[in-house]
Amino acid sequence: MNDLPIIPILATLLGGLAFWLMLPRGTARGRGVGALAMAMALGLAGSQMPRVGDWLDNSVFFILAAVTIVSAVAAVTFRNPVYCAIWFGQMLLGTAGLFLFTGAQFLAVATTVVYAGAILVTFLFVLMLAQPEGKAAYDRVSWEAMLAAATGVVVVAALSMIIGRTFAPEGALYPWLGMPTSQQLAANVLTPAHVARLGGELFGRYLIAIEVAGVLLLVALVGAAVIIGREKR
Amino acid sequence: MPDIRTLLILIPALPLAASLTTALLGPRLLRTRSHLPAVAAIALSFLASVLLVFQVQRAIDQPAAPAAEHRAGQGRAAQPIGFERVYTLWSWAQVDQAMPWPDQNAADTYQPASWGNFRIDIALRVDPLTAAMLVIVTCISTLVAVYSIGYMHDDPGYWRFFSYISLFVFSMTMLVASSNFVLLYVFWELVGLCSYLLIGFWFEKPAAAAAGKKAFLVNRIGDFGFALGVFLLWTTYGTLDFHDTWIHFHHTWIQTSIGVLGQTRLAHPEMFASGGLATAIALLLMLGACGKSAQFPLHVWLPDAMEGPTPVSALIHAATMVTAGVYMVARCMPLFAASQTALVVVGTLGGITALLGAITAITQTDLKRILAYSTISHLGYMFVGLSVGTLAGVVAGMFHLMTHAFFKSLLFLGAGSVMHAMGGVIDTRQFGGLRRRMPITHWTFLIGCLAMAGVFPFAGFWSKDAILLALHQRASLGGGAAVYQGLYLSVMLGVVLLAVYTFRAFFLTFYGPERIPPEAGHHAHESPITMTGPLMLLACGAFGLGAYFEWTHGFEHFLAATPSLAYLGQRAAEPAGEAGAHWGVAVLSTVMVVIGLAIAAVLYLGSREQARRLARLMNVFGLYSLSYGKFFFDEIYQALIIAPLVGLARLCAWFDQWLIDGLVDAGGALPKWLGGGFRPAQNGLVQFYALAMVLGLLVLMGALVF
Amino acid sequence: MPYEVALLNNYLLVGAALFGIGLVGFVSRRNLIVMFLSAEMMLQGVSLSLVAWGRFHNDFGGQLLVLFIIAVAACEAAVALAMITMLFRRSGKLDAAHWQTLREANQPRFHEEPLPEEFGDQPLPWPRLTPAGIQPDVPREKIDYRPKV
Amino acid sequence: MHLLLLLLEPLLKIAVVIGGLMTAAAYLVLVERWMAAWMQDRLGPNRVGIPLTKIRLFGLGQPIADGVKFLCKAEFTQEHVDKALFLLAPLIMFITAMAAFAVVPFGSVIPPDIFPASWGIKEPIRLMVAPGLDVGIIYMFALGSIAVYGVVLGGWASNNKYSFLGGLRSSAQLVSYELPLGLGIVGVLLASGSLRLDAIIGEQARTGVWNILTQPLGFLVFCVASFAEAARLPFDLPEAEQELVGGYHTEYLGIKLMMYLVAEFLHMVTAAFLLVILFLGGWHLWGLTGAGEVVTWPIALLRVIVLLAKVMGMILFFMLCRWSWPRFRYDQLMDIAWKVMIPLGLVNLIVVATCNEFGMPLARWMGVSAEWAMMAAGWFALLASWLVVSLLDPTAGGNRPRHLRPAEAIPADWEAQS
Repeated sequence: MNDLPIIPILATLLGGLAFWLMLPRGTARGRGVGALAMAMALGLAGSQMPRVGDWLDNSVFFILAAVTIVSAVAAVTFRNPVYCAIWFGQMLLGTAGLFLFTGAQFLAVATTVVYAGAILVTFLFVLMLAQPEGKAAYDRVSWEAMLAAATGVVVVAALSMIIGRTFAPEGALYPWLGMPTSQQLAANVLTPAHVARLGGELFGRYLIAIEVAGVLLLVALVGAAVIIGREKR
Repeated sequence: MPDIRTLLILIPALPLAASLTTALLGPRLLRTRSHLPAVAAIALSFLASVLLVFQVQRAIDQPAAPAAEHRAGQGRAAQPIGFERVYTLWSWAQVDQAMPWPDQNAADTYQPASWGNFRIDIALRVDPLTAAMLVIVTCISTLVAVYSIGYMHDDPGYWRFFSYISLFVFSMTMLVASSNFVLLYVFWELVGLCSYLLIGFWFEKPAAAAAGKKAFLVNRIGDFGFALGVFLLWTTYGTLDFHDTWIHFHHTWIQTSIGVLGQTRLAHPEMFASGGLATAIALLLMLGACGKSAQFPLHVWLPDAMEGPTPVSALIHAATMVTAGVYMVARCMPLFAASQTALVVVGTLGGITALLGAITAITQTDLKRILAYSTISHLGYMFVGLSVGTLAGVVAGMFHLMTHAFFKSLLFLGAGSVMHAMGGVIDTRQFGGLRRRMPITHWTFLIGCLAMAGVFPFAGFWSKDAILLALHQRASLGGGAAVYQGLYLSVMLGVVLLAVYTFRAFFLTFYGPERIPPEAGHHAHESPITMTGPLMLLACGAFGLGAYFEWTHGFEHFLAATPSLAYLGQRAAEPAGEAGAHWGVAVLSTVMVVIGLAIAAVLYLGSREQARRLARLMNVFGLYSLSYGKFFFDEIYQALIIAPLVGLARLCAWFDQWLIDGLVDAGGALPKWLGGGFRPAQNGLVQFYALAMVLGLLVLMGALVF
Repeated sequence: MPYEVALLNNYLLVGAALFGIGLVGFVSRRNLIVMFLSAEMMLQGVSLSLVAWGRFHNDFGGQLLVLFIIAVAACEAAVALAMITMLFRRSGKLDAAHWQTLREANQPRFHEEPLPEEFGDQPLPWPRLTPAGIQPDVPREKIDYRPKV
Repeated sequence: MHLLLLLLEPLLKIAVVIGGLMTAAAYLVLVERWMAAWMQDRLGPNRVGIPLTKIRLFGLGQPIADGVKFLCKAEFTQEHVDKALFLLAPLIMFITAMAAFAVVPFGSVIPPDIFPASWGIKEPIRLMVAPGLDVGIIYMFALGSIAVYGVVLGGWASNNKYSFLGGLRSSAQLVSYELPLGLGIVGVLLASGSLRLDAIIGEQARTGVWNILTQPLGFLVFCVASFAEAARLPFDLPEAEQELVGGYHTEYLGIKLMMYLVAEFLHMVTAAFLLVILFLGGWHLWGLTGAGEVVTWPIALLRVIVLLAKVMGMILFFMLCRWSWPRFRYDQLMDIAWKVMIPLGLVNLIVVATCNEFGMPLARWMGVSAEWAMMAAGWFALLASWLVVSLLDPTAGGNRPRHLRPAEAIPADWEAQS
């Protein structure tokens, strides 16, 4: 039993506990403890993650990842929906940063533009519809906070386990996963003419898909208009 | 002149097209013009039938067709005799080797290799029998359709009526033109359907609806027998085609199948089944004929069918559809001829029916019902004629069928005319002395009565005489001669009754003091030309047709060219027509008719006091009640068949409701009860559903991990 | 661990974490808008994994798939916000648990525990200004009442 | 050493850009005030010079004095505001406004030969902060859409009706005008085939045809939309002083207010840069700057000067407009976006796409070179669209207040009905 991964298990359990403490439960007790526990859990988890490249790469990645995860946790656990939206926006920015870090420039900006627009509208909805101070009971009390946190932890643990098995050194799956060399990468996904290549792929291999996506957008637009319009009668 | 094939297709196709057109366009577009397509199509159909008869006549007169020459000498096919043409339009169904070769019959090497191939072709045939039937059917139909224009003119279901009538004409023409038993059965049912629809034409009227239902149900019994007969035919002969099937292969005609009534089999009578099997087939077919043609045990539906519109009674329930049974027996004569027992049974049934109908008709007061019983009686005559089993007998039966079609539809249409004038009243006790008000109806009705009673020289005389003669001849031969002697006597007796009830109805309606029921209103006058015109035309037919054909022997010669009948004529030793016997029969029957006429005149032309007295006298033995009560068939059936069946049905219903349904309900309650356990999961909370999804996902992931 | 593998590993882990967090948010939060945001967060987690895999396989397919995810998310946002608006118009609140109409007939409604007193709906005070004259004769609660800005 | 150099170059650039921009913003305020004074026929600020002396220097000390005043104001946060967001909002605004300049080229390149050889610089240095970003223009868009948050959050966090109204107005306006802004750009992107701003300039320099010549309609749409995006008069509804007492920054003061104001000015500067780069040829000037990648240092300097001069001209144009038009009404604002600018942008896009696809056959048919054909098509499209728009006049409908007829009037119990 020596090879039992103590630290990941501890991080997972701690994270679940922290999550439960932080979720709105109708009381403010334990939220600070929860935040502290969450920070510890994230730190433990981060300490177990492999390093990427030199110290600059490492720090950029881990900062972005931390921002993303912390914002995500905050977006879910804050009681005031306005803050939820703000945190969510920051989570998106963190994600965009991660995209940028892995070379998906276009996605980074596209995510920002689209989600900023979409979330802005959502945000306005929050401002106009929600009780802005987070006073509403449904913002104060979650549905089965403990069950939800436990489920989330189990899901994350299972996913991490699968990922860990895939990339474990003894499993050594990656040698035959066909890893590209850095030259190959630079010629393809990390090419300087990023947008041109992406556009070429999009309007070449995925032409039908993009047409269908366009139709889908149109349908969604019409559907939204119909849903809203019908209620006015 | 169009060729035979075109004509043969046109004859049913035109009414079908008219029926569909009227059905689709009638309610909105045509309305009061709904008769146009129907009348036009049926009239054209009639024209085509007449042309067809001429074509057939010409083909008979000419030497055998070249195609037939090619066929000659192939296999066991004999030199074709008579005239027949079969046109296969398309194949409806085909199952090869549907029935295995019967081993015990292996010695029979006549069967071609295609034995047991179940195939249904939409095959139309024409031979003289068919051609004659087509002309009769379409002729009467045309006249009745024209008559209906006047008779039905303000009915709300005007378009519906003409759609049905066209559909009926289509079905009937297809029935007589079809060339295998399956098609025959299909159209047999279809005319039954038309009959049902038309009897219940005024379906709001409970009596009409009930009558339609009764006709349908009684016919089902007959059709059941018919279907069994067809099955038996299939297992016996391995085919259901009437005709031999030939295919053209490498410039030679090859016989692939020997039809039930095909030339090959006709030429070799030993190929027909014999003994009990033949009797069974014939009697089962006869059961079907009994149902359709209202013969003795199954005749009860026809009087009730008079609830339908009078043109329908005239066309379907007097002239055409009810003769389908006669046609079928005539068509299958070789099958009947294979069993003497069957022929005797047919004759006995016919004789019983003839007397029964006649006796019942004497006391009825409803004009249409008198005619209905008379129809039953005449159909009985036809079967008696057919039962003789010789060419002369069959021709006599068919001849009577034709003349009867004319005079009976004439009488029905006359009755309809009276009914029209009397505002729907048809009870002879409520009106009388109409001869001055309705002269044309009166005179045409008189001609119809004379023809029906068989007064020289009207049509009925000749056909009835032919039947009597055929019976007389048969009775002089061996093999059931006693039965035929009895039949001869009973028909002779029937002739008296026939004259009595015919003229009773006539006198009651048109003589005596003039009485008009209050319902008549302003209608009490002669009918319009669309009604009287057909009456007059039919009167001409009823007057002259019999004499014409008797003198020219045209009908006899024409029919004798039908292959099956031709072989019948060839085979049976036709007794030489003794002129003395012929004259004796004719004179005797005329005397009988005169007696009957005199009785009717004495009883009903005067004060009718004698009639009442006679009725009381007869009733001493309950005879009058027996006749008036139609031999209480309905009541007997009610007690013997319907009541036990209803009891059984109640039992079944109880069983179904409590035991079967109970089981089914239990089966339904189980999932409900089980589902109750899962109900809390359906709590409407989106979060809960999402959680459930995640749990499912976890299960999947667990399967992936472990 | 090689650089690319480590990168993929870390991205997948972050993606899984985002997915899980979004999941928890979706399951536990009752505010419709927050639930919607949580759903989007799960999509982001998936997108992150896709991009990482795309890079690992040196293929643009991952990025393009994320592009389609964005398109679908936009559709989702349109329809979801329309529906949220409609639901809000009907019930006056954004509570997902309020909409239990599709539950089985004999199932009880979601039971809402009453909130502790200290979280009750307390009015926000107006800024206290120096009185500039005679105080109006209005009850104090009315002056302070301020349901929404 | 390498890594440090790698960091040093962008850091240096960032420092220069931030410093320059801050200064520029401050002095642009002065310029604007002078401009306003000039247009209103008065003197404007001309007094502040060197403190404690009588030297006025045409009022050039004014921005410094303003800055000092802002910095020295009492940092007062109201009790009723949402404190975190109240602070966050101007920060977002300011940061995004600054960050947008990361992809803006301030010239073309600095040739490596002017540095001492010991520094080991082989490649020419591009005069932009993030030259490797292939998505430059969309990046600016992304920042632009984030900037909206600054306005909305500020309006909401102020807990003040006017501020909130200003925030809402601004969000609607900015979201609406992002569409014509994008449509105006797409034409340029089609023509140049890249999202990089320096590539766009390079393409214009290579052909010698500025995009405004071939796509006047696009320029028009983009110009109007960038006015609206920068919330400059006549599109300054979010902060209309007469209606909203300053809009979303009503409650702000001190350094936070300064951040807002600077950010607004920076938006204008960004818009001016974009207009110049996308449509007016960037650093390119016929006969002066050349078109090649490899340049000598005087040409490099000239290019910077040309670019900045053009930008300055655009900024002056912005300021001129401010005092030339009255403010639009809100429905007119929306009508202009949705009924005029988006259709015009689509027309421009179609024209450009058609020219791109069928330009050569068209030119051959007309007997001219492809550039002339595109120019003809573009100006024809502009004239035709202008005719159509002025004839149909989609914004004319709502110019009068609508009086509800009794049948249309809202019933008293509408609330019960709904």
